[in-house]
Amino acid sequence: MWAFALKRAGATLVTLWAASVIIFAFIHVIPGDPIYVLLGDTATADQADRLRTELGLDEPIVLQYLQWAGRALSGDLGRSIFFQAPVAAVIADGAETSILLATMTMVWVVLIGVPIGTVAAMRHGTWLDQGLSGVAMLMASVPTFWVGLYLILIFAATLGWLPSSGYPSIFEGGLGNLRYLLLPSLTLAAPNAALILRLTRASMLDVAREDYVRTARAKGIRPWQVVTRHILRNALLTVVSAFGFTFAALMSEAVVTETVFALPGIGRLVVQSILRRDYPVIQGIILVIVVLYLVINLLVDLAYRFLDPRVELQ
Amino acid sequence: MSRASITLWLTPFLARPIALIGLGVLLAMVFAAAFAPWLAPYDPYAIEPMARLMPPDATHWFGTDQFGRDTLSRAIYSARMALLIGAGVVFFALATGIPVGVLSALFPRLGHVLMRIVDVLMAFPSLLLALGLIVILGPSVANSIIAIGAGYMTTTTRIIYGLTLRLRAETYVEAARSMGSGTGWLVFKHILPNLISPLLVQASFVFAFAQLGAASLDFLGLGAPPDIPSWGNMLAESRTFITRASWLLFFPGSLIVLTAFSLNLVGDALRDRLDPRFRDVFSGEG
Amino acid sequence: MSQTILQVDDLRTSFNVKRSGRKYRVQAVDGVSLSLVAGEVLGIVGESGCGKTTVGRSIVRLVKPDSGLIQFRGADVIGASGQALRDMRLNLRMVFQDPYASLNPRRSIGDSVAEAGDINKVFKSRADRAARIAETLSAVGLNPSFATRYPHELSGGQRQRAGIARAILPAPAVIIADEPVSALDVSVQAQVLNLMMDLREQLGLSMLFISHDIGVIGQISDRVAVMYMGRVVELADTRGILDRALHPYTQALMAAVPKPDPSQRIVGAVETGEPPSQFKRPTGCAYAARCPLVHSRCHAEVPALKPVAEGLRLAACHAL
Amino acid sequence: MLSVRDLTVSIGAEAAPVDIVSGISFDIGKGEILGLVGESGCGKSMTSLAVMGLLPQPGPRVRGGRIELAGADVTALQPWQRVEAGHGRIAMIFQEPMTSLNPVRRIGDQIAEAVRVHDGVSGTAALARARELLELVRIPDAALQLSAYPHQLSGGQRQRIMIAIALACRPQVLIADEPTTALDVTIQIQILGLLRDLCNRLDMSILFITHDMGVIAQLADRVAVMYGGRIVETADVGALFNEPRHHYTRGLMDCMPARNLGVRRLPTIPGQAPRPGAIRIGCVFAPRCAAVQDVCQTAAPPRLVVGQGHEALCAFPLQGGRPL
Amino acid sequence: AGTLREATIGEPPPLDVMVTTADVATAIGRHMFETLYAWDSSYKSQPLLADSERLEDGGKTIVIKLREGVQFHNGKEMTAKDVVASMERWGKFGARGKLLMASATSVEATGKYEVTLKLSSPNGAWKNLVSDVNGGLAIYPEEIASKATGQPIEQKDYVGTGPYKFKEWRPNRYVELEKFAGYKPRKEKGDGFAGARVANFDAIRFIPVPDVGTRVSGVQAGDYDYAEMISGDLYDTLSKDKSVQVQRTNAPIFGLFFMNSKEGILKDNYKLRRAIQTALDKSQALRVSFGSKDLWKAEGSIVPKDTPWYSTAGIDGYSPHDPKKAKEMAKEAGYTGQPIRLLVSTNYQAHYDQAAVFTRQLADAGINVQMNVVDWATLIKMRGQPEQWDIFVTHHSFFPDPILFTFLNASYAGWWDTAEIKALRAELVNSSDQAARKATWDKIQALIYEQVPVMKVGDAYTYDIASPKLKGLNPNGPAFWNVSNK
Ligand SMILES: Nc1ncnc2c1ncn2[C@@H]1O[C@H](COP(=O)(O)OP(=O)(O)OP(=O)(O)O)[C@@H](O)[C@H]1O
Ligand SMILES: Nc1ncnc2c1ncn2[C@@H]1O[C@H](COP(=O)(O)OP(=O)(O)OP(=O)(O)O)[C@@H](O)[C@H]1O
Ligand SMILES: [Mg+2]
Ligand SMILES: [Mg+2]
Repeated sequence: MWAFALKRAGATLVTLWAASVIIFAFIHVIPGDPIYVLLGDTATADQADRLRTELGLDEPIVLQYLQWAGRALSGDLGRSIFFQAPVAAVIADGAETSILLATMTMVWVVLIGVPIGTVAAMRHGTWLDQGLSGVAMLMASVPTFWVGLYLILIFAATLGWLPSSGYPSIFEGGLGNLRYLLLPSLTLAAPNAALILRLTRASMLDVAREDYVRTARAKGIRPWQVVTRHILRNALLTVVSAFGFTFAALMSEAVVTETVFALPGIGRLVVQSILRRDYPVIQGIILVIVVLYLVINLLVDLAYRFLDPRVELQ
Repeated sequence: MSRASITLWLTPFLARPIALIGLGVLLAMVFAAAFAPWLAPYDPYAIEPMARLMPPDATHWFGTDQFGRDTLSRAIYSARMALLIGAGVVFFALATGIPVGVLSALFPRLGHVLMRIVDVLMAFPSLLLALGLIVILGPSVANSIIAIGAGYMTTTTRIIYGLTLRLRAETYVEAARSMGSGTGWLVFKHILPNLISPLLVQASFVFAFAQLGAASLDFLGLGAPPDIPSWGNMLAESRTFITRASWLLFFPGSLIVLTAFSLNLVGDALRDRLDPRFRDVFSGEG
Repeated sequence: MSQTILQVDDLRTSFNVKRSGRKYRVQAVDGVSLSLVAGEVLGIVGESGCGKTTVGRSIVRLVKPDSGLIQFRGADVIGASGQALRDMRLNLRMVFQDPYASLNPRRSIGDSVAEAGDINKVFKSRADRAARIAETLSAVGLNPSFATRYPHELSGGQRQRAGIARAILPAPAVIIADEPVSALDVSVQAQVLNLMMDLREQLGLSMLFISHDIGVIGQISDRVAVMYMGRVVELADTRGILDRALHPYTQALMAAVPKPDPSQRIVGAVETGEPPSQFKRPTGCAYAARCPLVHSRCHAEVPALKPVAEGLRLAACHAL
Repeated sequence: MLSVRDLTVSIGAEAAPVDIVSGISFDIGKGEILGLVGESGCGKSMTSLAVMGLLPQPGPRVRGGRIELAGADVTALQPWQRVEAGHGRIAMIFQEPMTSLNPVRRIGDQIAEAVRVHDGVSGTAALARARELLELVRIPDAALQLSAYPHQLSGGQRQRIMIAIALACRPQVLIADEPTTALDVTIQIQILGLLRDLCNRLDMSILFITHDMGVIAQLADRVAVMYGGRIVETADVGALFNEPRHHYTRGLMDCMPARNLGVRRLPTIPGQAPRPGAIRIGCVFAPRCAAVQDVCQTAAPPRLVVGQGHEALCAFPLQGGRPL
Repeated sequence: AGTLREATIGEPPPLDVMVTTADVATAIGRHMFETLYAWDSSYKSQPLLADSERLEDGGKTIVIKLREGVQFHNGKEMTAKDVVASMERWGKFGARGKLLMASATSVEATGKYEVTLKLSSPNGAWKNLVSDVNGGLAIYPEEIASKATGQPIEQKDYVGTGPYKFKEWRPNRYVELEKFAGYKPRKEKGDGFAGARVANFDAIRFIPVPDVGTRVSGVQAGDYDYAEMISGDLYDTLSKDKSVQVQRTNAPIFGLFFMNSKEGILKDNYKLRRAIQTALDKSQALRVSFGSKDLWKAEGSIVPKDTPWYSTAGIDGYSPHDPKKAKEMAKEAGYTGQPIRLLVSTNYQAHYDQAAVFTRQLADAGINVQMNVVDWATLIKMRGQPEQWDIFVTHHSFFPDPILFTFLNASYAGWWDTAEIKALRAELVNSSDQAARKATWDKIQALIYEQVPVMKVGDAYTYDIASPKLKGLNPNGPAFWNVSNK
């Protein structure tokens, strides 16, 4: 298992390096300039030039990359141009929000997607199945921000049950602050739960056609035992391997959700940083997201290997 | 297409009234896009600041927006943008995904390298990729298409790669190779024809999700230039009026949902029509 | 003696396979030598996974052998290119086991049958092409109108006929038939076997006929090669094998064939042992683990295929 | 032990059903092996699944007839309902040993699961029984193999596991649907030997389904020949092979290569098997029959007794016969 | 008591108010940093850190007496040395420092509490220049100011004299200031930014909430106490909404459409520029971008009414909305339908709305405008490249002295630097006589309507919303001293 993890880690590093080059190149073709964002509209040209030099933004790209990469190797992601603070600290703070949001969302996704998908599959072909699948498809077709805006309007502004926006850290306000993430995580979960629901249903139906399910039925065990012991576990193999995918989708949609709910997460941070051309932060965040993605995929693989004995841990 | 194959394609729809409705909605959309100038009661660009934010009534069925433009007319014209974005994204995703996916599957060494790059790109959240591209290229319809398409290029490539790997192992492909067929022959006579149906399904889903992607970009202010009528723009521009003029959010929002929903329904029906062998290739996908 | 049309010498082919995350090298074909005389049918039998198909695929260049020599009419096959290669491709043709999988569902029967001609540009005109397709379809007992049909409209037997039609257009010299009748029912199997024998006579074809069914092999072939784990363990004329197998493996194989005669029941009377693993190849004779005649030498030394007993028979066994 | 009467399995709409098995009847006595042979698609598997109560849902359904297990009517019951009703002593093994075992569960658990249902024991007792069963089907190192996963076993071993699972049901009747078709002849002969042995030792009845006449000849006591969804001939194995009376059976016998050694051309049955539901009146075999008469095209053939325990579904059987 | 939570329109850049002119930074920074003078609610400069001043040498020497006993957040007392160091940095690196300090010959501490600034020529705007925090002369402790360069100072150096002091900055979350116990308010009553400043809250938290809808619902739901920059169309609704109170600012901002005077089709083509302005109906654009009639005014005078700088010179040309005449004028100007590139960003909805309306109106006059919509950072970069655009859109906040207007700065994009304006500019700066300066300004405004280096859209009054519990809101803009809970 360790050898496997090490090998994967090696491949991950190569991917990371490739990603870092892509990110860096990508970011520096973005037109625009962080200087005026810092100084405001009315700053004078020579004031801007001076600051640009002081921040080292007028050096050749390759040199900037090498410096950045060199420091990144030792764990230093540089300083944010905009915040004048270490990128790592800026990201770490945003990461708390985003990781909690992603986790809560995944919990919803699993809690909603898997059981309902299972029910739909078990009632395959009935109106219940069609209804559930239809609703799922509808959920997958709704723009996230639209859902978010209405949720805020209903549950925060009108009913006042939940906070409308923002998220104070649980380390400062206790676990109760998780209520701030309730609406955002539900918003974010809706389309993804729908996809997992449909995936669960589809793979349950696929597995239900397998010969070994027939074998199980022939033994005389009860239908629900057939489902729980034989169908579900095999069906979840497919579902689990889709989690990596879902995570990437989540990161995309989180950008919008965090903007709508004014959450201090890395999704909003990256959009804002792109808009203000805070290069070190963009680089850092994308790198972190890539790492997270790779880690999640690694976990998915490990889980897969754990669930499926055919894939042995070497 | 022969009559037989037309019926073959239609059966999944006939068997499912709801999919038929989806098809109907899409046809209506195409109709609206094609005949927008005749269908729209007003010029979608005409500004009438004295009649801004009027609620729906007999003259303006969908009300007017903050410029006093007719929401219904803009909604009708937006069908054009929806089709353009959808078709553009599908085209972009396929035009890049097919060559990369097919060639990677046929030439394993090249494929190894290309697919790793695709893997790296997949790690980038697609919306961020799109955002970055838009900021680089500047907001325009074409650039929205490229930016959203870039996200779907990777997934499409993966699917095509997977399908082609399977097709490559088919006995009939092997038979053709044993007769000395070149890559071109394989691709055009054996692989592409067999990719058509799964790609049609993939296309319908990409088409659907491109709508949502475009709406998100519009929401973030980085989509098509805001004067161009598109449902996403209409939503984004009017989102502050959620309490003041809710019709401005309701109509375009519903149209996005309806379109994406219909496309998903159609995609679903098409998928059921497909050879079950291809089922699980999609199961990683939305 | 008539002229050798296809000669295979010491052919070795291996694959990299991944099992449970570990890489293995499977020696699918491990030094096979064969020769096919013009007009003859050489049968190859053996257990599943013993390398029969791989021999066939190596000959038509679907896999690249590690080493060895393949000659068609005295010319090298493995290294051929250009016109020589095209020539060989038209002359060395394959019929596949699964009549369902071997035809592209999206191409008409006519297009599939004419494929070799299209690829190698042998048709003079559209009319010529249509004529050749019709002629070939008739030759395999299909109505020429089948040319415009699609595979899903055909029965299994008809598809296999189409598969054979594809192999014989334009006239090849050698057909490599990889279990062409295994997927068919007995009654259909008989029709297809008859067809192949007819074609052999009419067209003077030579055939490498691969099967795991001794009954079918006995019916169609002149000589038989018995393979075990990538090697030929016995090679003899068909009657010889059927009447008196020499190699212990051939004997076991023959003994295990269920005879369609209730009065000759063998069930419970034969012990055949477990099949070997593809991944752990034993040193020495691969059959040693199952062999009743095994002795110490068998574990140490790979037996060579050598002439034994009467006439032209060859076998690879230390005990003979 | 098992008695099937007029079993009809259909697909398609309720109003316009297509019969894929039409009105077949057979009995299997205690300790007897009944071979069911027929070409691909003639309805063998559908028959066996119907008998087991395992027809896939939605899809084919039993439209008529009666299935009795040791005198009890089990026609409409699924296996678990049979177990509940106390008629669960019937089991089945399938053609594909590779896919018929759950890949993610240990084989010990998979056997023990069946033991639990049928013996009402659990935990170690069930596992102990599972071990016994493995020994019964002659798996070496049975104790060790309990914790193996299916993919770690060879095809022959897996088919033995399938048999062990079936035996865990302490079946009076075992249905085997082409259990050896996917195996090499050398393994096939061992599995056949095992089945014969178990049948003798446990006094089990077996419905053995295959399309291989050789296998039938080696194993069955009696044989039913199926064609186009009907049983066209039933006989003791010796009688069937020596004196086939239905024209179809005769044709099958003749076209086997093993019976034609040295013959230049194999005899064949012209034409091809009908699609299910394609022939609704007359004899299903009429279009291919060498001895076809006008009446065969229009009237359903009678079931005639043609010898001791030997019946044929033919108006004009070889050597004649008399009505039932 | 307690914490006041304000929803800001975005994350602020570093709070070094001397170098940045970003509004968000100013709004936070003014609670920490103070200037020598400050504007009252009618935008007159009143002493804040200064006590009194004395002009000598015909206005060329300015002697400022400082308040005694003013404490920095670090406990040190503020003296003339700190002011001198701050002035020096401001002159060198401050965003608006050049305007005053370019003509400075010396700055000296002429006493513990006295600073003397010597200028080469008098500067009539000096008091206004040192009254604004935005890019202005905030007083930092000497040791910090003297070290500081053009780079924004670091957070640990956020040391000022204001009623609130810096507590922490959680990037992406909030900036928090806390009450400064050592603050001694002035005796005068608080008025605008001037007078006594009393910190009633223990802390203020500035939380970035970019989406305006979220800001509104946040205040309605009680998650924020105050939210700035709400869209005009919600004004009427929110005015009636019991769950919020609205606070309109007392000084307008105004949109500006800059013409490229350096390159392209509009360079020196005053006739065409006037044709463009003739085609426009600015009230339409204002209505679309600001909604409620209470929030905007189609005002041709560049400085609003009721101020000393109000002028009617040239304002006939402000918003004639005469497409026919515009067409003719354009034709005379030799215009034949060439595309005119309008650079605008969507970061400010109003910019975009106004551009869209104008584009439409110009199309009616046969003037072909092509909008190039980019994001703000791109716009700022592009507007520096004269070959990229013909018109770009921005806005200007109110300033009580025209000297600070960007269009008077020849190096500001647009580059209006004709001989005429050069002369008038010098006149405006180098005089300290108010009447003479007003006369110059009239001439400048007339010139603006003649040469059209820039078009003013109109006056817009932004408004903020607050929890109904708050009282004492500042009409000059968000400033939370003297604000308390009811
Ligand atoms: N493309 C391949 N990649 C990896 N391994 C292969 C490949 N083709 C064949 N093998 C392996 O080589 C060995 C021989 O295979 P081959 O198909 O030649 O056997 P065969 O005798 O034709 O068997 P069967 O009777 O089952 O068709 C097997 O172990 C098989 O797993
Ligand atoms: N789920 C189903 N729905 C509809 N038709 C079916 C279904 N399953 C099988 N059939 C049809 O029923 C007929 C009988 O099938 P069955 O599987 O019983 O044949 P078989 O005799 O077992 O054939 P084989 O030897 O190929 O296993 C076939 O024509 C088949 O096409
Ligand atoms: Mg093979
Ligand atoms: Mg079957």
